[in-house]
Amino acid sequence: MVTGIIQDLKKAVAGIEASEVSYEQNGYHAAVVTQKGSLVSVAEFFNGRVFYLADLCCVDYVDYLELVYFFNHHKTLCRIKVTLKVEPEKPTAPTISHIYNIAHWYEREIHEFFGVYFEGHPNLTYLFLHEGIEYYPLRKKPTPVPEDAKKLLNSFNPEGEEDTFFVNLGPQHPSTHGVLRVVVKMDGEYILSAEPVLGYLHRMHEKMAENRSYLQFLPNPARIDYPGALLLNLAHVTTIEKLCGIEVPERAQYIRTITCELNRIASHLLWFGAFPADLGALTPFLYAFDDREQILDILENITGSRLTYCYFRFGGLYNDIDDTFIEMTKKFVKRMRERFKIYDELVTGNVIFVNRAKGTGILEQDQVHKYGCSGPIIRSTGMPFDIRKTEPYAVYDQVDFEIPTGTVGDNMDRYNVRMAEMEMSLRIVEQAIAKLPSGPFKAEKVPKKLKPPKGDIYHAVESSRGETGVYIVSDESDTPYRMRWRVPSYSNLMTFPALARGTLIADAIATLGSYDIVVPEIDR
Amino acid sequence: METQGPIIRFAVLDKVLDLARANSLWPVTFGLACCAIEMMCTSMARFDLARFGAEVFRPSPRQADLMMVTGTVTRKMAPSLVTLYEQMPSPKWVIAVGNCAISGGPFVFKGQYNIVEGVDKLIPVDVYVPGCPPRPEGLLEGLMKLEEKITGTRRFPKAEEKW
Amino acid sequence: MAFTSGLMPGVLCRLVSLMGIQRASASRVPACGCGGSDGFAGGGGDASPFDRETAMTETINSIANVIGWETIRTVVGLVGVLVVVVVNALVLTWAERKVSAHMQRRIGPKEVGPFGLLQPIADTVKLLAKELLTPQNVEKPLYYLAPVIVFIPVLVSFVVIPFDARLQVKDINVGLLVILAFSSLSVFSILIAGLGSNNKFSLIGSVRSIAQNIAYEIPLLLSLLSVVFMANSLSLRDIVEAQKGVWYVFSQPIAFLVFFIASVAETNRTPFDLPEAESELVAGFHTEYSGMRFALFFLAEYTNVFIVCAMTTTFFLGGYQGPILPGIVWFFVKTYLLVFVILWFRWTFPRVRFDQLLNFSWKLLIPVSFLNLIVTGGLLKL
Amino acid sequence: MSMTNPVSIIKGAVSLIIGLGVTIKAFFRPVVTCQYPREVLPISPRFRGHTKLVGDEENPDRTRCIVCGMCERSCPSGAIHKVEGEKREGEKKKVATSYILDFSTCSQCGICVEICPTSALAFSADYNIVGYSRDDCCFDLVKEYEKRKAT
Repeated sequence: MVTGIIQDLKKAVAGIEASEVSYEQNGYHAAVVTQKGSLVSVAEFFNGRVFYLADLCCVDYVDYLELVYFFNHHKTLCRIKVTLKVEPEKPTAPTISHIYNIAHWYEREIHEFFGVYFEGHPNLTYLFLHEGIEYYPLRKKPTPVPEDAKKLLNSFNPEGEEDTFFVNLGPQHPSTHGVLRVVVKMDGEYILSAEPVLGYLHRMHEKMAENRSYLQFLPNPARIDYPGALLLNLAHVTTIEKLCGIEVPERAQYIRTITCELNRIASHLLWFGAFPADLGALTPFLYAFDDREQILDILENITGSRLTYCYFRFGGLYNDIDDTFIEMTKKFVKRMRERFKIYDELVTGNVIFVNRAKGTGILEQDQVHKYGCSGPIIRSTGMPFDIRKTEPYAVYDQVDFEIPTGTVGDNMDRYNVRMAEMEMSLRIVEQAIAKLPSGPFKAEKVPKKLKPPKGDIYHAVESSRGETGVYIVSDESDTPYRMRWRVPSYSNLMTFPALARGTLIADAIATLGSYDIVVPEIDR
Repeated sequence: METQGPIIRFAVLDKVLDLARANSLWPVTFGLACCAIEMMCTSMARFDLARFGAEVFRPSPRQADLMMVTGTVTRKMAPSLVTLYEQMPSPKWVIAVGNCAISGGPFVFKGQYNIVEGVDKLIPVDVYVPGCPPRPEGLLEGLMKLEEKITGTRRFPKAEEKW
Repeated sequence: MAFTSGLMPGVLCRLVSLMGIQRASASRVPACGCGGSDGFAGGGGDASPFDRETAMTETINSIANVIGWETIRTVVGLVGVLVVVVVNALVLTWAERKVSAHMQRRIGPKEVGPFGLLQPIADTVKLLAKELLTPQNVEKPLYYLAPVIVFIPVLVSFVVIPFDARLQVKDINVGLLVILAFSSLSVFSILIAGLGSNNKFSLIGSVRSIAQNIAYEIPLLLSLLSVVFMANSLSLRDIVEAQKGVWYVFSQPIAFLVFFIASVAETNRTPFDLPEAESELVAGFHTEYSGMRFALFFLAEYTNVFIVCAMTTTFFLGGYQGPILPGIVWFFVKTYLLVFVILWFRWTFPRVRFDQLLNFSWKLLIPVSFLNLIVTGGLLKL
Repeated sequence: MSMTNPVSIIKGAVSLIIGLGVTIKAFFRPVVTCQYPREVLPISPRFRGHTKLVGDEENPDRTRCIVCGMCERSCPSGAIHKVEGEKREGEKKKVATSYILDFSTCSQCGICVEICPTSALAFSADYNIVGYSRDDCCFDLVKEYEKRKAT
C-alpha cells in the first residue's frame, strides 16, 4: 500500500520529496518533505484517501523549525511522516485546520509553544498556557513572546448576546473529571456552542523530557495518564527499547501484557463508575471501586504502588512476579465475571440509563478521520481500529482476542464497547497466564546510561483511551532531543464541541462522561 | 475578691463547636490530578470516609469546610483555586494531598514555567499528606491530624507503625 | 428582577392570610382578628391533642388566663411541630447516610457517637456556627427571604396530618386542599432562591423546578381525586377512617403508584432531582447558600420527604390504622417505610433528563391518572 | 422508551425493580470497609513508601551506604540532598552521616533503589505520614536508621 500511496502522492502534488523508510526502525513507513506551497494539497490528498491526522508536532532544530505531521489510516496500517521546514525568525506556516478539524488545536498548541503563526487559522488563542508566559517554552533558545503575539493569544473573550448566556463548566465542576473547563454558550437548556479550554493541568512533561535522561523520565508517563499508568509506562519503555534495539525476554513481555490488561480493566472500571455518576447514579461508582481495589491489591503486590506505577524498565521489569500474583489474578478474573451480572442488572438494563444513553452524542463514522479519534470512541462507531491488532506489541499477537465494536456511535455504544473490552481483557489475562513462560524477567546488559543512535521514532500503544504515541528525536546524547506525546483524549475531546452543539446540557454532560477523558493526559 | 465565673462559658461553647466542626468536615468536590483518584478511593467502600462524617462532598464551595488540594496546581489554575478558597465560608481548612500540592513534587525543575511550587504559596495549608500519591490511609490520617489540630486532642487510636 | 419585587406584596398577603388559618386551626373558637380564616375555623375541634394539657398546674392556668388559651395552644402546637420537624430532619439525614452506606457496602457515619447517631447534631452545630456569606450582586430581599419561606409551607402541612385518631393539630374539612396548596408553595422559595442568587446554575435549577412542579402537580391531584371520590370527603381524618376495611393502596393501586411517583418528583428526589442535579448544575438552586441558610433548605427537603410519605400513608396506607400497636406507631412505621423506599430509589437510579421528565408526566402519568379517575367515578356510580 | 407502548413501560418498570433488587441485596450483605485506625490492611512487602537505609549485616552500627552519590545524581526530581559521610577507623569505606530525603518531591519511582551499588536503599512501609508543615516531609535517613535500630 505504501508504495502505491507514495506514487500517487508524487503524481498528485508536484515537486514533492517522498521516500519509503524502514518501519522496523522508525515506526513509520514513509517520509514526505513538503514546502509551504504544497502542504495544503498534501493534506487534501490524505484527506481524500481517508487518512487521519495522528499527530502534529514541532521540533526546534535551532537553525530551523520542523513541523511534523503523522498521517495514518484507520483500516490498513500506513503511517506517513510529512515534514515542513519553517524559519526560526517569525515562523509562519499554512493552516490545514479547514481540512482536518483536529489541526485546530494542534496548531494552536504549536503557536503557543513555538510561536509558529498559522496563516488562515480562525482562532489562534491560548489553549494551554497562562497569560504570564514570557518565553516560548519549548524553543531551544530562549525566544521571547512578542507583545502583539500576546494580544493575539489573549483574545478569547466570550460575550453573550441577548437570550443567550455563557456558563463555565469547570475548572471546578463535578462532571468535568478534574480541571477541564468548557465554556458553554447556552440558550435556555440548549447548548449553542461549547468551547473546551485546556491547560489547567499542563505539567510540562515534554519540556521535562528534554531536561533529563531517558531513565529519569520513567516516573513521568504514569502521571500523564494516571488511571492507565502502566499502559503509558509501557509506551515509553517500548519506544526506547525499539530505538536502542533492546531485546526483551519473553517472560517480561507476558507479564507486561497481563499487568497492562489488568490496568486497562481498572481504568475502564473507573470510567464505569464515573459515567453513571454523571447521570446521577452514585452506587455503581462504589461497586466499581470495590472491584478496582481488587486489581490495585494485585498490582500493588508486584509494583509497590496503587496508582502511578513505575514498574517497567528498559529491557524488562522492576521485579519478577510471584505465585500469589497468579493466584490472585485468577481469583480476580473469576470474581469479575460474576460482577458483570450485577453491573448489567444495575446499570446496563436500567430503563432510565438506557434512555439517557441511547441516541445521544452520536459520532458519525465518516467524521472520525477528521478528528483522529481512537480507542473505544472510534470502535463505538463500528470501526475496528485497535493498535493491539494493527501494530502488535508485547505479546498481543500471541493471544486470541476480538475487537468489540458498536454500530451507531452513541453513548450507549461507547458504554457497551468498554464493557465488552473489559471482558476481552479478562480473556487476554487468562490466556497470558496460561502461557506464561519461565525465564529471566529482565534483559541482561542494558547500559545504565542509554545513548540511542541518531534518528527519530514514532511508536504507539493502545492505552485504555486509544492510540498513545511517543515520538522521540534522538541526538545521540542520553537525553531525548525532543519527546512528543500523542495522547488519545486530546483528539477524542476535540469532537466534543461538534457533538454538544444543539443538545441539552444534560446530554452534553453524558457525552463528556462517556469519553473517559483524563485531563492531565490532554494537558500533558 | 473572689472572681466570679462568667455567665456564659464561651470556652465550653468553643469546645462544643470545635468538636462539631472536627467531626463534620465537608470537603468540596475538587480534584486536580492523580491524588484525586486516591481521594475518591478514600471515600469509597474500602476506606469509607463517611465513618468520620466527611463523605458529604459538596460541589459548591459555599457549603464546604475543607478543601483537599489533590494534585499539581498550575499557574493557570492558581487564580481559580484562590477564588474557590475565598468562596468557602470560614472556618475553613485545607489539606495539601500529595507531593505536587506540597511542593510541586516531581514537576519542579530548573526552568519550569507552569506550576506553583506548593499550594501553601497561595492559600494557608493546615495539614500536609506527602506521597505520590499517598495511600488512602495517609489521607485518613491527615483528616485525623486535622481533627487533632481543631480540637487539640486525638480521639482515635494510632495505627501500628511500620517500617 | 423587577417583576418579582412587584409580586412580593401579593404573595406576602397570601402568606399572612394562610398563617391565619394556622392560628385559627389551633383554637377551638374562631380566632378573633384572623380575617379570611372563617371558612376553615368551624371544623370539629374536639380532637385537639392539647385538650389534656388544659389540666396542668395552677400557674399555667393563671398565665393562660392572662394570655389566652388559643395563644398557648398555638405556641404549643407550633413548638410541637417544630420539634417533630427538626428531629425528623436529623433522623433522616442520619438514615440517608446510613442507608446509602449499607447499599454501597460500607459503614457510613460511625465514629461520631454510637452508630454515628451524633453525626447530624455535629453537622447542625457546625452549620449554625458557620459564616453566613452573602455573595456580591445578589438580589438581597429574595436571597434572604428564600430560606425562610421554604419553611412555612412545610410547617403548615403538619397541622392537618392525623398522626393518630386523636393526635392532630387541627382537622379541617378541606385538609387535603390545604396540604396541596402549601406543597405547591414550596416551589416558590426555590424560584426566588434561584432568581436572587445571581448564579446561572441556580437560575437554571429554579426554572427546572417550576416546570417540574407544574407537571407533577396535576397527576398528584388527579390521583388524589379518585381517593376523594371513594372517601367522599376532603378531611384527612375522614379519608383515614374510610380505609377501615380496605386500604386504598389495594383498591386504588394505580392512583397510589401515580401519587407516589409524583410526590417523589415534587420533593426533587432522584430520579427526579433535576433542580439540584449535581453533575450538571453544581448544587442547583442552593449553590450560593452557605451555613444555616443552606441548612434550612436541607431541613425543608427532608421535611418535605416526610410530608409526602405521611400523605401517602394517610391517603393510601390506612394512616394510623393497624392492629395491637397504638396508631401513632403504625403511622410512623408506615411513613418511614415509604421514606426508606425513597432513599432506596435515590441510591439505585440515575437521573432522568429534563424532557423525559416532562414527557413522563404529561404523556403517561396524567392520562393514566385521568383514566383511573374516570373508571373510579364510573364504578362508584354503579 | 415510548410513553404510550404498554409493553415497553412494563419492561422498563421491571428493569427498575431488578435494579432495586441489586441494591437491596447489597444492603443486607456485610460491609467491605476496613476501619482504618482500628484495623489496618496488610501492607504489601513491595510497597513503596519513602526510601530507607539498610543496615550493614556485619556491623549494625552503620548503614550500607558508602556515600557514592549515585542516588543523588540519578534522582529525577532532586529529592536527595546532602549525602555526606566520614571515614571511620577500621572501615574501608565511608560511613554516611547525613542523608536528607525530601519526600515531598519524591515520586517513588525506585531508580535510586535500583541504582545503588551496595543495595543500601530499600522502600519502607511507612504508609501514613502526615505533618503540619513542609518540613515534616523531609527525613534524615541516617537518623531515622538509628532510631529504628534503637527500637
